Amino acid sequence: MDTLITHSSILIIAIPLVTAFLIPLVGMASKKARNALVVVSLIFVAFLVFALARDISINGIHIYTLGATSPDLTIPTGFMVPVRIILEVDGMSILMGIIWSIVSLAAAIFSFSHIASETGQNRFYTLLLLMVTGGFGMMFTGDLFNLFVFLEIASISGAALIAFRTRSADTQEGGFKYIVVSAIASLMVLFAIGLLYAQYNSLNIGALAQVIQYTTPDKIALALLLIAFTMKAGMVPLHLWFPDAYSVAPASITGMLVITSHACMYAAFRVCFTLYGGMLDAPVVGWILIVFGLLSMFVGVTMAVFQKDVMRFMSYHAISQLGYMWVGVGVGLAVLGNPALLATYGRDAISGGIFHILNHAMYKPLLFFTGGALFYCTGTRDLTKMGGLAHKMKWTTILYIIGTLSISGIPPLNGFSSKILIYESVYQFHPILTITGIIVSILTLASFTKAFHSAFMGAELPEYKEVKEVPRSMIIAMVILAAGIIFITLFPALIVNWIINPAADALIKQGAYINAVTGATP
Amino acid sequence: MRRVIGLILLLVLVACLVWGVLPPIMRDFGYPPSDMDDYIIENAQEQTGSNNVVAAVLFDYRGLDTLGEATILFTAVMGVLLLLRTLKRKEESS
Amino acid sequence: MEYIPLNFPFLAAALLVGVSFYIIIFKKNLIKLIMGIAMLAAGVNLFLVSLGYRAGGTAPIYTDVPEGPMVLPVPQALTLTSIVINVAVLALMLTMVIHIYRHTGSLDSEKSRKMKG
Amino acid sequence: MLSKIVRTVANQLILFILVFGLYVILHGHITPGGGFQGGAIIVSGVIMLLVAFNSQELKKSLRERVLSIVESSGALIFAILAFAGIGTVFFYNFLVGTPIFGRIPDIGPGPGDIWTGGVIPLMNFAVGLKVIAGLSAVVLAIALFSSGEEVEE
Repeated sequence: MDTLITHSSILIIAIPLVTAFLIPLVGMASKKARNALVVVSLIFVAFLVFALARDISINGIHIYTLGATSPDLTIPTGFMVPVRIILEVDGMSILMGIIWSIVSLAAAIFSFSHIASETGQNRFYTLLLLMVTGGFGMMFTGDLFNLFVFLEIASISGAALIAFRTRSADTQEGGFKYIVVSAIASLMVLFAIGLLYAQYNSLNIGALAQVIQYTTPDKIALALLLIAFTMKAGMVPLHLWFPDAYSVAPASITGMLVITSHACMYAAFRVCFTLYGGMLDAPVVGWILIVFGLLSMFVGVTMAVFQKDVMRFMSYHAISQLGYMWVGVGVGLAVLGNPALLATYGRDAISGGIFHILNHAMYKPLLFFTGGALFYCTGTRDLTKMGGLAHKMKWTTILYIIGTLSISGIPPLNGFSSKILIYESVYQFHPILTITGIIVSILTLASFTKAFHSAFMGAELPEYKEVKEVPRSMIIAMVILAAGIIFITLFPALIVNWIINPAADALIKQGAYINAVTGATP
Repeated sequence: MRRVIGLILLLVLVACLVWGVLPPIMRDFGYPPSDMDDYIIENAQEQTGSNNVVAAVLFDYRGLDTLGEATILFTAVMGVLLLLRTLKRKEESS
Repeated sequence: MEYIPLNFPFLAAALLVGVSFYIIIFKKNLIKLIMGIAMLAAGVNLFLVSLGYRAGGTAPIYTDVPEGPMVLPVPQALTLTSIVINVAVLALMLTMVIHIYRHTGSLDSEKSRKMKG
Repeated sequence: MLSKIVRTVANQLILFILVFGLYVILHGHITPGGGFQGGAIIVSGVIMLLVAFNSQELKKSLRERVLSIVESSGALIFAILAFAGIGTVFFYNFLVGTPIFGRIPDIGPGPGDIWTGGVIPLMNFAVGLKVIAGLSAVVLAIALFSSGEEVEE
């Protein structure tokens, strides 16, 4: 067991990868064996993630040096800087890992029925597992160039999966936009890595953070990195591709794409807090994140009101919800240089933002899945053509209600607990932020109620007489996510203490991250 | 109007990049800081047995990058074959 | 060639990146857009590989090498990785453009992007 | 399909391209080159065949299903070689010091020895296999797709 924990971080990345290589071979033989292989590997990965999370909560940051004589040997004997690639998993990374393992498992199970009528399923699951690999790699790596490589894996497989249904032009355009945006973003990241490497001759985040000077090329690199990651996460001035790409993908993939957006957001936080950290001109960067975050919240929700396509409607809400996280963490970043303010409300704001990531990662894929279930049953994504589906699809209706209440922050549900954490802390920074947040929340509730009304309520429409409840595997996938929501709803304090606060501390305490790399020489 | 805004942003970006790589800001070309690379050049033969230091970096020191790179190639091939699949079905059936 | 004025290779890479951004932002043809991204990749790769140059250095391969300093190996490895990645991205992009052309009969990005708003 | 001269020359030339590509792959650890470069050389030969003959003709000898299997196995070999080091650490070069590719060359400039490099030559080979199969499959699929379209209309 100890050996398993020692190697768990690389196994979490490598097991989906090897399974992905195996699937084309296994899939030729038998369909059932392939599906079983997908589920078993993802469940095993989820088990490893939880085991690793427990280990991190006890022993602190997990380090894994690839190719060295011992996993702890971050720096070669008799030398000062790390040479090899180091995986570094701290509280924040493992939080993202937990989210990703749950959502990818749910998405894989959802896909079994959702794409059952399509051709090319072997390649679909191969790409799905490769996307899982890319996501885990982005979250766990401690090396900038490696981050770029895994970012590319996640985005290329994502783009191919968006364009999965080749029969319509929309999917191809969505996929093309996604891959163009990710190619430009990742090349900007690469240029920034080059700028950093040129000055410090290092690629490790911890080693760079130790020596970084915040010179002019560093500022240019920071700008490039932030533009690239916020573009990929769909922040507002660069969000035009976001609904186009997300609305046309198969619903299970849309759920996973939301989490890759979160992974890019995580990378942006990692760059701001860990790579630049104390050297950063924190208030300026923090205010930039806050302003564009507010814009995202507002633009996203106002655009969503006019949408007729159910997936597009939810994509705009995803932009709006991502704004909350930018604002929460941005406030924390703005007061990073001031320990007193950080203690009074900064840390709470960061916790709120991170908690909202966790909540959003549960309810938004759930809502996308219900949208996919509606599409599966009715064959259309147009809300105006639907109606009266509550009579036929009871499970979907109940799950949709849970998701709606959660996203609008109705008190007992989990969306409320993270939003209240953001509102309270952000209010002390600037009241206008909280007021905007509450307005956006109300608009969200209004538009989701409207969508609920037009899809589920009303008389049964004659063209949907034949509609039945969706197949069992789709319901199981949705119930997994709903169970996550209910669990967080019942024990918010537990979650905050065990997972969220360590994650926020991991972002704030830059020194611990650096020490784990440079101080651990045996 | 969009053209003008785009042009201004573009000029700002290019100006920043050009300014950032010119000598007083950026280090001189041909004289890099090289702690990590010197270590690799000195120890590659002994630690990996490979005369080609670039191969040693690719497959040993930064092996995960190369695995990722091979994976990306695999992903792209899978993606291309996935997207071109529909017509193949048609060919088979017709 | 002991000293190269104005960091010329870096400058060339930065200008190449600028030109390719111009193409990406202002050209409407999808094939030209892809060419712009390929140029952007070329600029970034040029920048990366020129980072590793050491004045008077030889290739970092010990087989029958003359004595003297060697250029840095890591940027070369990074560039190789990045080149392969870009080949993969371009292949996928071209496939999608083929599909877009088949569906819409046009390569104009204004015409093909029907879903706005 | 191009003229007979082109086809004959291409038929002869492909052998040399294959040999050169294999040389670049197998000597990746002692001379410039490696799996990706050698694989790309061989794929350029495949593209030459594609230009000289047409895609239908080439499909008879290169089946996509086979290419897909070869690619998956190349990737698997690479991943398994990386996994094999997990007794110590993932990606540990466990063959250094063993009889298989395990010799350590003389430190400093030297003539080079083929039996060096540990897992590096094996990984080069796996990557080469993968690149050849993968890029050929892409090229062939795109060519078939576009020519199939012309045939249909």
